[in-house]
Amino acid sequence: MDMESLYLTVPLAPLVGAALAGFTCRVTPRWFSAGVTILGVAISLIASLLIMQDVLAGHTFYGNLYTWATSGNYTFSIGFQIDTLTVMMMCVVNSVSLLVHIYTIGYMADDDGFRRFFSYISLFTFSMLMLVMSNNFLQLFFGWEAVGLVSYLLIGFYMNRDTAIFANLKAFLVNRVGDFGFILGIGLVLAYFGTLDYAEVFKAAPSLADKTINLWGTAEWSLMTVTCICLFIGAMGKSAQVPLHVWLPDSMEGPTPISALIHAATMVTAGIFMVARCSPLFNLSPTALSFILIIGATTALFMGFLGMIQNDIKRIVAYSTLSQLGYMTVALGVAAYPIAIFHLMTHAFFKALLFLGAGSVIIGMHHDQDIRNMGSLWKYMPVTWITTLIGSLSLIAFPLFSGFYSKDSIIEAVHMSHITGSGYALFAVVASVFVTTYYTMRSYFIVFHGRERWNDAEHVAAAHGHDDHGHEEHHYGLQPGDKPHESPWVVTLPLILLAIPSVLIGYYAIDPMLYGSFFDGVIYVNKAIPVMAEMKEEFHGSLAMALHAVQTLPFWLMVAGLVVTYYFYMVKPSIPAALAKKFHGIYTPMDNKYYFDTFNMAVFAGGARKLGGFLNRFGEAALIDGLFVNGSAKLVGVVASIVRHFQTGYLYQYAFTMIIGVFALLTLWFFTT
Amino acid sequence: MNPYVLDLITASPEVLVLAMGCLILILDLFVKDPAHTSTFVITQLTLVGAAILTLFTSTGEVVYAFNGLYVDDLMGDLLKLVLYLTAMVTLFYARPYVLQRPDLRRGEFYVLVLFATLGMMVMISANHLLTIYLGVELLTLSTYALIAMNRDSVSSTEAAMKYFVLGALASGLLLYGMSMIYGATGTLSIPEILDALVANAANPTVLIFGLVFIVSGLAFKLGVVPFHMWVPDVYQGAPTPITMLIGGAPKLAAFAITMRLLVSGLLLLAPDWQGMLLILAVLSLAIGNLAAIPQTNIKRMLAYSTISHMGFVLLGIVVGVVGGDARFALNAYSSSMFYVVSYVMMSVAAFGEIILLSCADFEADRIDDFKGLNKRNPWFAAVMMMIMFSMAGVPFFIGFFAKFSILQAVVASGQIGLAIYAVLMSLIGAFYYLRIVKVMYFDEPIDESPIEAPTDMRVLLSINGLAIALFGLFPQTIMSLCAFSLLRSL
Amino acid sequence: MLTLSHFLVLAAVLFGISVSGLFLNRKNLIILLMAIELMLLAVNTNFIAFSHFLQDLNGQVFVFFILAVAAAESAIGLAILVVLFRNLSTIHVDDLDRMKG
Amino acid sequence: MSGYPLLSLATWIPIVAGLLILAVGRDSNPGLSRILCLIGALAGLLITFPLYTNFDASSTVMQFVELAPWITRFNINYHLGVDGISMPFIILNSFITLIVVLAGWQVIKYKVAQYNAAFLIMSGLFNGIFCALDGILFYVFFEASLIPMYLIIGIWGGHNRVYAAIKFFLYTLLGSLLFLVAQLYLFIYSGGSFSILDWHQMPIPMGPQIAIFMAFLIAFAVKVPMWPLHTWLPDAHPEAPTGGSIVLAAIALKLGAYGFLRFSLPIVPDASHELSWLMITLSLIAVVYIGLVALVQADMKRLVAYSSIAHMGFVTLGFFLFTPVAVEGAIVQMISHGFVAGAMFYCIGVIYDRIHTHLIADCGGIVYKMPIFASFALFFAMANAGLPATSGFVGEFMIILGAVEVNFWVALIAATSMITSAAYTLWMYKRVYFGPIANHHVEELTDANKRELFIMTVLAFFVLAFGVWPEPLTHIMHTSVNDLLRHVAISKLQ
Amino acid sequence: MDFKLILFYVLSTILVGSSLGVVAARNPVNAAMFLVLSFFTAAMVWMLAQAEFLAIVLILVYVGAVMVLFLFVVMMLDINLDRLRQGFWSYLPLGALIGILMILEMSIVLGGQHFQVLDMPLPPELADSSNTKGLGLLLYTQYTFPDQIAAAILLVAIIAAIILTHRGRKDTKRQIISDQVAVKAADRLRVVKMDAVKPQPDAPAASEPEAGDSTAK
Repeated sequence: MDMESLYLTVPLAPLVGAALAGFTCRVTPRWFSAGVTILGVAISLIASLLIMQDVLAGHTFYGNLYTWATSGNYTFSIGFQIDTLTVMMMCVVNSVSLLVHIYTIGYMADDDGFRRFFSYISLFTFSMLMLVMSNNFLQLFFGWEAVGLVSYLLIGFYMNRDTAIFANLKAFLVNRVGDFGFILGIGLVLAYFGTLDYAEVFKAAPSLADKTINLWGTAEWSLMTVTCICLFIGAMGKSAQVPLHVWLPDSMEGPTPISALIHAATMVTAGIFMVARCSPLFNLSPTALSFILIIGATTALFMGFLGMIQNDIKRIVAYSTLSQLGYMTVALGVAAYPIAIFHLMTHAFFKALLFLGAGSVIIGMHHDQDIRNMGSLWKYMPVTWITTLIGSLSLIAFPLFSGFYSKDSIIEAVHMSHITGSGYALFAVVASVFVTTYYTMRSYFIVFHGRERWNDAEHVAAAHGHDDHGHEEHHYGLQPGDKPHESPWVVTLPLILLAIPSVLIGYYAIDPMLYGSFFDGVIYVNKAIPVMAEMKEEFHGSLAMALHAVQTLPFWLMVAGLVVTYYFYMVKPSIPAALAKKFHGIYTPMDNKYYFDTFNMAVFAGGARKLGGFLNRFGEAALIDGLFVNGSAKLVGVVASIVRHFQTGYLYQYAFTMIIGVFALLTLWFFTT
Repeated sequence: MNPYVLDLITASPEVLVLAMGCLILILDLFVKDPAHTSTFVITQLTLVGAAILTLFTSTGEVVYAFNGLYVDDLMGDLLKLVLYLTAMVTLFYARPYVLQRPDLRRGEFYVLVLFATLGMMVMISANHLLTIYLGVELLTLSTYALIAMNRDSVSSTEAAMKYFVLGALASGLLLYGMSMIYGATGTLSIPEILDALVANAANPTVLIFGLVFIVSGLAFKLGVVPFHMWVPDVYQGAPTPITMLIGGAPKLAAFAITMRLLVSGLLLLAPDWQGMLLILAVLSLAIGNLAAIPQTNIKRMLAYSTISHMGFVLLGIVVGVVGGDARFALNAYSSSMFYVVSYVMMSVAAFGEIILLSCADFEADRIDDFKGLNKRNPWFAAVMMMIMFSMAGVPFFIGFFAKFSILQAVVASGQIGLAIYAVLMSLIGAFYYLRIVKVMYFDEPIDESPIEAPTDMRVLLSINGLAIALFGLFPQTIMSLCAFSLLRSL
Repeated sequence: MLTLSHFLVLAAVLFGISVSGLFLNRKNLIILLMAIELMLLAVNTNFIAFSHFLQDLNGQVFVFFILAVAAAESAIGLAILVVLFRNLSTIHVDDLDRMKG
Repeated sequence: MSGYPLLSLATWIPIVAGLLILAVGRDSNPGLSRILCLIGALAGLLITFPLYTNFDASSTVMQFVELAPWITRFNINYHLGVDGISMPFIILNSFITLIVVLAGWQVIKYKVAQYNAAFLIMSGLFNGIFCALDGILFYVFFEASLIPMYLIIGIWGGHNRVYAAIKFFLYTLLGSLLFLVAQLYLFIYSGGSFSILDWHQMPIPMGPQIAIFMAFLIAFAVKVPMWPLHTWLPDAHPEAPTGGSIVLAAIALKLGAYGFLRFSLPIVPDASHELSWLMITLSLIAVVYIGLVALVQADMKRLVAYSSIAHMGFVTLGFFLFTPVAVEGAIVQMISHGFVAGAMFYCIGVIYDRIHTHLIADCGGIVYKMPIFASFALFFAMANAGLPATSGFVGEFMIILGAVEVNFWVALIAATSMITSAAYTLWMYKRVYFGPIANHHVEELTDANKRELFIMTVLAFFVLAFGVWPEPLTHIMHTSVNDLLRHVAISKLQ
Repeated sequence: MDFKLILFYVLSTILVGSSLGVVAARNPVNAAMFLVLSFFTAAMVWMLAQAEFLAIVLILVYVGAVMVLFLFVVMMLDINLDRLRQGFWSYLPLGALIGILMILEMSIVLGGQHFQVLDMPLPPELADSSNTKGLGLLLYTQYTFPDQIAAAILLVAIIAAIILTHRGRKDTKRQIISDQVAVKAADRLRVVKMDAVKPQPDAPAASEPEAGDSTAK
């Protein structure tokens, strides 16, 4: 088997699996859909690993599969670019996907949409692979929107739940706002580079570095800045950066496995991937980088805050994801693309682990997601407990865990950077360390430790109440007397398998990925922003970095977070509520997610509908149809009825008219000319 | 040979129709058949004979007879042939209607129709003001009688009275105009009038004074605003076959005398009569189309539609001479002629449809009577639809090419604004034609009974409808004939 | 000196009176018919005057035919009037209003 | 090249078949009409295949030309021919006709013969429009095609059908009559030629160019329809039967856009350039304003109708950017819209056949009762929202790319359709298909039957195929579009 | 001012006055009498223009025949004279205005300078010329064709007058053969399909639509 067939196998195997499972979902047994899709993804993973080996041996690939369309001087192709970045993403996507597939067998065991679900996630895998393997912007956009589609389908998986079908529409539309910018960015690329192929664009980029375009009045804008900001707007949508982050928390309406796969590990990082892939362009625009940096820092800090007050186990992880995506964006902003990708990878593993762990808890709690109903689960769900703990430690950047290496590198990179906004970014990312620790460990302590709260009368009643009007939906919460139970092996196995990289991969991968030659020739670093080079000088091995960490502020912030959280939730649980009450001036906006949703619903959704309604009533019905169309018809009708009244039926009037006619003609011809 | 005999040969169609008219009047006394079938057959044969004679006496040249009172040219021959055909078709359509009404079911009906035809023939062949006048009177007197023949109907007699008074007024106007022309040029013969004008022997003021009256009289015959007032009432009140007779063939004759008087005789006054007719045309297009909209009686609606169609015909006539340049005249006049011919074809078919739906004591002249025709008889609904779309000027029907040729003449004369005005008016017009189609196709029938009509009428009406479609696909023949005949005549 | 204009103006006045009669008289159909006769009289006067001043008999021939036709016309007019009267029992011009609009 | 008069056959086979059905079809035997109609439609479709296979994509001249004198008095010729721009539409039209025949197979029970005949005749007339190279021949087909559509809306339409049908007819007639005057002007100006190709070569001063352009504009803008001459469409669609809506959206709207390409651009290029700001403005208004209006529609068909207007706004936008990628994108958008809008209306029709409503409020939760159908519907909805890998994406993408080249802000405003089209389409989808089951009518729904599945599968196939690989489509139009743009770039002023 | 002119003015005055009388008369008999007077004076005016034959014909045909016919009809119809007298004057102003304006306009044109060429005094009478003979010659040679047509017109008038006014006596009973022949079986006997058992006592209403199907007018 030659390599090109192998490349093709990677996306096609999941596609075939998805098609087989999807088109036959009404006739085949459950094991078939699960089996065929898992097989597809497994093949894809194996192929990816083989390719990885090949790529590490130095065999990259850049070529077109077929010509999608030609037009004017442009040729649009579908093709692959196989290099280290691609292959790393392929492996991450495929491995997380495979584990999620397996996990799903357990998680969705009693769901009617079992087969449909498998089809969707395989389709997602295909789309994501197409996205990362693309060698041009067009195909990137294909994958970009295709993952959005599957995300839409999966968030709205429970189609009768109003919140779910609201959330998926919202997710799609917010993503579309991002794509709106993205397609303009692509348009600018095509307009000024004449091609959408990465290689040609990147090659030509330096020559256009100083090109300016005239957008408004006489002000000249740097082409690169405009292009990069447009492209980044796309990334903001997909990677949920403020203010386009609003869809991600709501996307938790989808089943947990896809929250892990799509809304944590892979799809949301597409934006990060894209910016890293386009590093030759972004390097040329410090302005755009600053923009990215500020957006990322804001996301990292302020979304983290929101995580601190959530009670839904998945939403906590979701806000954490937002915050971590902010971290990655910050890394991009300081042109430390490899670090962003590095964090992307570690985050993929530990965040997937956390989500799947949360899912396991949710299974154990019979689809009750409120952490206030949980407690002391460590007794009942040991595997979940341990793996979640590992994930949490990784997330809070506990030294030696993979999260530590990536996140600490980001903080270090920001520290080294001097571009506009880096001061603010440094503050944000450092403060975020504490915040991250707080919400992570808060969730961990409440769920796995403390009192067993699921029997509290209040909550049971609440759960019941929910049950009464929602009995057609999922089973919700534990019945009185039930105990949480550990999940089946198909659920715990992926947890264990994910826990391993969550611990180890940072330690082993940091050297080659950040400071080795792994991304040479793939990701270009701006010579003017020598962050990576400076960091390389200070890097003396993974262990040394961990040891060095204890002397740094972030470490102590993390420790402080741990202590505070322990005190708040294990020692004196009344404090948080009291604080919330005392600082309600801060708490209320946070509880309302800074009013982003309120604002969007009122201004954009409501505004568009109001405007539409106004145009429909006034513009369409009243003005065009009423006044012009029916108005002229009415006018004709009125004139017609007036005209017909001249025909009175009286003979003398007829004769009179004729004579008037003659008289008028006579007068006209004799007395006016 | 005796020149008088030659004259008689040239005018043999008229001779035949006149003689047969008298003969049938006598023969009919001996017809016992209450349906007067033999009278009907002989009348039709007379028309066939006249057609044959017209064809055989046609030389393709302009031949004068009776001391220049009569002219036989290609335009006349063509119009006459259409006239015979129209009269025959009219008689066929009229027959079932007539048979159901005792007042109309008499031999004199056919005689009067023949005399009306003769009147039109005389008009078409007129080369002298007197001949024009006599032709007009023969036609109108016959039609007065025909309308009033349905003598127990208040509407018919009222229509006859109105038509009579207004017709007489119009004759008076025409005569007054003729007297002025006579006074100004000293002659009554059309070619001599032209000669006098060319010789600049006539006083232009007096000429134009007469012209105003002549134009008014012609306008009455064509039925254009403001000399149109008789049209709706007479169309509505007259028995349907008579409406068909009034609405169809006389337009050919009116066109012919317009050509003879204005073009053959008074061409040098073209700027003046074009201006006058332009005003009339513009008014006709507006008022005809507008007033048709609120009508509930289909005959009345068709009357207003006729007014607007005649407005279109006039458009062709008014753009013949542009700034003293008659280059496009032939094109313009032949367009008008084509329009008239196709209008007659459509108009006869439309009234045929009304007769088709009517029965013994049911006139079927309300628009509502066409409701659900598609359910009762899809084929005749389709025929009516073709007629309506043709009248609205939608292709592939002959009405489109009629409007097309007029419009191209208008555009050729450089009067784009006029063309736009005309199309906007025909847009308004399309509304009421669409309404008929709507009533036939979209509404439920009031009366579910199938349509009873004799086979000959069904076949003929079908052929008529198909002709509208076929000549819409291949209008070339008629167009070329019109152009060619005018070329050889004027 | 008697000139052509004398005749023409006389005819015009007659014509005007008769035409005015057509629309001024709203009551009696018979008078309408008479007004028509008057109108033709005016036209005939025109023709005769022209004929005389042009020394051309053709105009008089025309008048001859107009007279004949006018006679026929009044016969038919009166016949229609009679038929109408039988239907309506009136010859009031205002009553002829079945059809309008 | 084939020796057969393929274009004549493509035009007249459906018409003759339609007339035949009218002749032999009886209300008592609807099956016969249906079979005959299917045969006619199939024959019509098959005859168009050689057009594609024998087409020479590298040639700029008209192909499959047929030329015969028709009305010599006015130098009107029966002149047919296709280039890379018009050829796809003939195939599309023949294909859509087949779909429509199948769509009405069991659904139409009243006057089956007339229904089928109307569609076949209309199909033939549409083919005639696309291949006519003589102005009057074009016009004749253009206007005659109003008649069957008028009848289809009026006879088989909803309760407000009469208003809709008459509005449709008069609106369109308004445009076409001015078009006729413009043609006559060109006829006179060119010294007596109605040949479109002659007009293409004819120099015209600026003043007349502007006037002619405006006349063309009104004619085609009504048909497209462009804001503000669009209001007939949202009335016509809800009242038309499913088949009528499909043809209206898939083919009829394309006639106007095609007219721009065949008439406005090449005949009056200078005016087109001069007034491109106007066209772009109107197109952008269509995209934004209509998108917002679509958002609040309560009737599914009205909503899709407005969405059609917005999508056609993209088409006109593409034309008047004068770049190859935009113009080709616009043509692709037209083809794609044929499939997608047709499919959208078909889906609404499937629901309508079952519960006799197309109000959004009367639906809800259909996905539970008709899961397969809902999947197809979602696919088409996504295509309508311009999702990549569906044909709906290709055109919009190319047009936006083309717009960026010309003016960034135009592209920016156009690209808002990415958001609005997704908003109105998916919001409608959400309310109709998702959520709790709305009422007992929905409760009683059954999933799509084999015939419906077949139709949707075929449509979905093309939507997907042209999304994944539009090259076969763009390939055939390259030469013609480039030639057109080269032609348009040369001033006709003397 | 010569005698002819004086005569013309006198006659014209009478003519105009009597024609005004025709138009304004309330009683149709009076109108007819005014018209007779108009014809007489007009005949005399024609004499002034040397149209003797036509003047005679006018009196013979019009006064002798046509006016008699008019009077005959006036007498025959039982006209309500009271109603006829109403409301003449209320419409007068506008109508009269238009009429007078028109007369003025025509007179200005005709009485002006436009007929200068022809505006010579009356040609002298030629002693040996005969107006009647001249007319006769023309009529029977050059104008044969109009003769025939005029004959046809008179024939039409005869036919019209007869078919319009002639009716059989109303009190005689006679067969109308045509009606008997034209009768159809359906007019005499209609087989009404009815259910064997009437569903409701008020069923006759159900057969009404069938009976009334051809009377919808």
